[in-house]
Amino acid sequence: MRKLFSFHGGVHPPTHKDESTRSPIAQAPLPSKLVIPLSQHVGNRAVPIVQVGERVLKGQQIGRPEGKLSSAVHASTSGTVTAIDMQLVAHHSGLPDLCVTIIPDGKDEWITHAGMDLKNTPHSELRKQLRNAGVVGLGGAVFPSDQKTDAHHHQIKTLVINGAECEPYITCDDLLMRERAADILHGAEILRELLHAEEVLIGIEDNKPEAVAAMQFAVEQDKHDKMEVLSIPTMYPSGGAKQLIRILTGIEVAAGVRSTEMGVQCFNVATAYCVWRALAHGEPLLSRIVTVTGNVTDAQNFDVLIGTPLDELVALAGSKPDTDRHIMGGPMMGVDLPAGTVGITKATNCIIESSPKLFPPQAPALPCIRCTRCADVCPAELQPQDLYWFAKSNNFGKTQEFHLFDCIECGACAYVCPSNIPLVQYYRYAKSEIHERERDKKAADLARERHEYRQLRIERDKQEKAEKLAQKEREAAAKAAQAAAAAPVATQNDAQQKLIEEAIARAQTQAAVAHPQNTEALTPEQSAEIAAIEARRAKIREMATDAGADDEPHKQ
Amino acid sequence: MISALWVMIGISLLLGAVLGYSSIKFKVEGNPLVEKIDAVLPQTQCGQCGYPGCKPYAEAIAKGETSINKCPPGGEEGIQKLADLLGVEFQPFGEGAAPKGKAVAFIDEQTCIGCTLCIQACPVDAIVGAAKQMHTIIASECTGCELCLPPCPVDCITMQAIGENITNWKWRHPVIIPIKAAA
Amino acid sequence: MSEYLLILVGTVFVNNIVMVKILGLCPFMGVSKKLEAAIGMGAATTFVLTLGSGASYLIQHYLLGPELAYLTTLSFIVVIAGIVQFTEMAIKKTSPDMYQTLGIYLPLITTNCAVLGIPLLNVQAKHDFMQSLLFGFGGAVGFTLVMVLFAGIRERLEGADIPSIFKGTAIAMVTAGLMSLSFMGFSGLVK
Amino acid sequence: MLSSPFIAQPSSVSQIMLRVLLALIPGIALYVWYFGPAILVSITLASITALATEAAMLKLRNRPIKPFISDNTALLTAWLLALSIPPLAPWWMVVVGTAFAIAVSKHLYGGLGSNPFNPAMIGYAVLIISFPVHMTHWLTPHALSGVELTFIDQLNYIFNGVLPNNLTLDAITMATALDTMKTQLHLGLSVNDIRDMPIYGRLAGKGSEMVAIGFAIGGLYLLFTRIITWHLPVAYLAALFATSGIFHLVDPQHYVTPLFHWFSGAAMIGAFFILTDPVTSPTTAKGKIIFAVGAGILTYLIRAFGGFPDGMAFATLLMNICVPLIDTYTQPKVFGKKGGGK
Repeated sequence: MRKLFSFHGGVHPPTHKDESTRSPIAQAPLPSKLVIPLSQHVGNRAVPIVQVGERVLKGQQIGRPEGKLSSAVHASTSGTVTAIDMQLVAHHSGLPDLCVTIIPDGKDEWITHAGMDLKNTPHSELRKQLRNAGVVGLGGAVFPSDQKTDAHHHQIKTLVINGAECEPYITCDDLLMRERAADILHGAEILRELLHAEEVLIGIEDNKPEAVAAMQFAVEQDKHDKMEVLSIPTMYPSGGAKQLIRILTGIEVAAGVRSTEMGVQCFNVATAYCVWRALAHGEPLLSRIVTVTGNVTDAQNFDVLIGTPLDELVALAGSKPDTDRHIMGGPMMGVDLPAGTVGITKATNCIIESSPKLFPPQAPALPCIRCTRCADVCPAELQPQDLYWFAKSNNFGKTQEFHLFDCIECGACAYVCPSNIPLVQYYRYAKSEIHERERDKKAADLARERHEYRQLRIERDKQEKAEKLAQKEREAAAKAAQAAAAAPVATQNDAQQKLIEEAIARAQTQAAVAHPQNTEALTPEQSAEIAAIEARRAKIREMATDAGADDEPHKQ
Repeated sequence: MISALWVMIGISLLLGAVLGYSSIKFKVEGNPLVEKIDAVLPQTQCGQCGYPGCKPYAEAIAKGETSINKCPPGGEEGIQKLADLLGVEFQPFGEGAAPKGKAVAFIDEQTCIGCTLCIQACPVDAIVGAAKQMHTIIASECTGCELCLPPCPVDCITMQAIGENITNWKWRHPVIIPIKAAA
Repeated sequence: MSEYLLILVGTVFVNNIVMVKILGLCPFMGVSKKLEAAIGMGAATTFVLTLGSGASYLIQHYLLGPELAYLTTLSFIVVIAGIVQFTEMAIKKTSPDMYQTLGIYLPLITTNCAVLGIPLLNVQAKHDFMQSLLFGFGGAVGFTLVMVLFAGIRERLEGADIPSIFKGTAIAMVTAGLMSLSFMGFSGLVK
Repeated sequence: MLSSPFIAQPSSVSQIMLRVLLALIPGIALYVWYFGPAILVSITLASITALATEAAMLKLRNRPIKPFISDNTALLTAWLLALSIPPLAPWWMVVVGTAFAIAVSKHLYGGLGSNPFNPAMIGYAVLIISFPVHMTHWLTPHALSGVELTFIDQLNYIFNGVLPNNLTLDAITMATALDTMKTQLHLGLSVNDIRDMPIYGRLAGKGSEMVAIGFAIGGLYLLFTRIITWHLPVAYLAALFATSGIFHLVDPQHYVTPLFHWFSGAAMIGAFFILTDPVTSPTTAKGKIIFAVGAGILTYLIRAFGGFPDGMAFATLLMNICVPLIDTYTQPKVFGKKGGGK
């Protein structure tokens, strides 16, 4: 049995997992409409490639990935696109984002799709297929998987498959492992191939014995000799990528360092499953397992189409009337959703129907007494009380000195704080302020560059004009000198006189040859428009002359 | 009495020699401060500080000709950074110089007559267009300095505030649930 | 040897220049807003003071002698001003940042009453050369120690929710008072 | 929009402080047992003053009073101050000390959590410097004085300074064991014959050693319920033991045994209750040890050579000054940046 390591801190919130693991995964019926956001992943938003009114098939790409870090978005079922507009999405801010709304036609008609020959397709092709199939990390980070499978010429020793699922209430990975262990392992095998990893470790918390047994059975049955299922002690946040890597391999991946540089890479079990469906069966990511639990009559897991409105999904589980808020994710890191109409996205692993009884409103916060309980539980080994102290007084330089960006926002500190201080919100506030200042700084540097280049260009133009002028004068002087040599008697002002006459002659010839504007081939309305502009110009010129006359300022 | 004079003259001559020698040895050229101040300024080149751009204002501050609270786009934080850099007291904004929200210029293409006056006025070349052709402003490059508004003869440029969208949304400073009773 | 140690401990802790003898308050209040400024000022003052007390002993002992005693203060100030000017040039050359953050307080070391006070105390206590050097150095180290600690506290108080009328120098004065109260604990430690 | 996390571990500042107050009970009980109920009077007096001052300050600053009054921090400061001054101290001394501690040392800095100095010790320092004489009138334990002052007499003395007819102040009060030790040593007596004096029990002062043991028991309770960590008390007592041990080995006649120092004066209550005030002690493990060792050494120096009988208060205040600096320079390494990555 492999030696396990431990990480600093961690808390033990009540797990509340047994409510939603009693029944198997249920297939959610086709919803009335689908609201599919185009930005469901880290990186650039997908570009819509369908028009309103167009009929789309199930699995047809409706959003093309844009730029290096992006992912595709697909129609979850066949139907007609009724709108591509700004709709409320599942985001902290409660602000709208570009979504594609599809009304399903009930046929659920697949687009033609086929699996790939995994053995001899080059890995770059496989990655392109992952990108076009919209496969992203389903653990919650939604990072495009094609980028993560590229080891950037680092030697990967261990591939970690994350089945820890340490957050309370959430059981979607647990059920997925119990019912579809074989496919997960096939996906893990493909990922191991892509990363050329030597071994695969599957970390599952020991409060999920059935899942451990199912995965163990699948490993033996399909003879995955390079894989090993490890049962790790239940503690929040052991499911964090960095924390799980530390537990299984002892390697501490610092913040800002890519885990591939340390020879490790981590994927969620659901992501491995989707990799298998996308590459072996050519099915893009259209649906995912979502736990619906909390203030509902029968909590369970559903296989839900991406884009299903929240209200309809929650109605399936029998949401009780006294629900006041919907939380996407777990109680420790979840998002307080703005409204019930938002669509389920790739990141939605759990919906908790919250009620004042289930999650009582926080007691008013008292000042921090620096009791360092938060520092004792911080998995990133930071000093949350100092970070809070500097974030509260907007001293962002100091927060960065105390490694603010190492914070994984797991919420363990706020969980144990005896003064009920919303610590994580302070850190998120500080982070977004610092991001904004960095954006401003970049814009300011760009503006300085453009300004300095403009100054340069103006100087250069001035010099060129001066040279041209000087050069012309030299020529004129030389010509004048020749003329003077030819007719020495002409005095200095005669030469000027001759110059002026020449200039007048030249001006007359030019006036003769100038022809009116190119107004021959004009369509009627173009000429009407020009007339209107001419009229307006005239009015302005006469307005300008009036302005000059009675000295009233041109513009208020 | 005389010996007292000798003593004082002796000491001062000695010190004068030491200081003269060290002032030559420790010659410091240039003043690196200007770049540091310029790095803090927001580079909108808007001239609201009374100087034709951020660099001249930085030089003026370095020379001590002007105060540090004349840059509205820099905001209160800009003044705080300048105060820390120069080790002087923080001065709030004078009246009428309070900072406005960030905005971007926008040309109404119906009324633009293509006179290029705004292109010449823009300090960061953020306006695309040519004589008698349509003009438009590159929103990402515009610093919101409003220098293009006055020269426009047909007054077709308006300032549009940058709204809050999902990418530039920020977490709010958490007001601890009403710990401060009403005053 | 133990006598020198006693002088050193005496001047750094027991009768600390700032906290017990209440000398050198203006840089103590002015420069302690930021930690690096305080450290910079402390180092500069230590350099000036050690050199100053050494030089002032030499002047007092060899140049002035008993009959010219009335010149003590005048000559000390001239020497100290010279040393401060030299330090200012050195700092301006070595680290312009420090020169900028210290700003006006660097030339103000000349007027720091501790910098003139310690040589005069040396003369009064009839210290020999080594003792006055140690007394100067100890006094300056005490000054730096207390100022750096005070800067640490003030930086932390930046984030405190202090009533608005007490923000800034007012709370600094209160803190300095309480620090001086704590330093009274040392009284009687060294005769 | 609310930010996660939406659940919290049920714990609150008032619960923690309540546990610390409970941990003080054994010490107080022994105190009453050996020295009579006078201490209870000054504890209640200090508590009332503390709460009144806190309420007044909060009113001045337009802050809601309820959450702050119920967080028991002011109570803890009051109890610690009352326990470190003589039980028969006149009432106005207790009021002045507590009011100064709460108003200036705590609320001037912004209330709970922002004060650099330990309020109880500031109160003690102010009292010992302003009223040195009153601070030496400690009660003699019953066993010694043979005089059983009734509770009414004690009340009578505290509030209007009147003693029952035949008793004089000196008969019922004495200097602390530490103070007597210091004065006798200065008179040139050796430690052995000083220890033979009636006021000394096996370890230190007759009554006060048992009270110290009471506080030690309370402290261990705090340690095991993880309200405080071991770093501060262990490092402090070790430093005190080591320094006094060295001096004792060098010259046993003039320097008392380390155990004497442990169980006399405010060493025990200091180690477990005063130093471990979370607001005014460092937050990093290394910082806590440096802070406690510094306090230990300073306590011994002031006790052995300083002008004050017990150095605990001033040692705490002096080390409180260094806390921000200690915190800045003892920041532990962050996850993944410890080098080696293994």
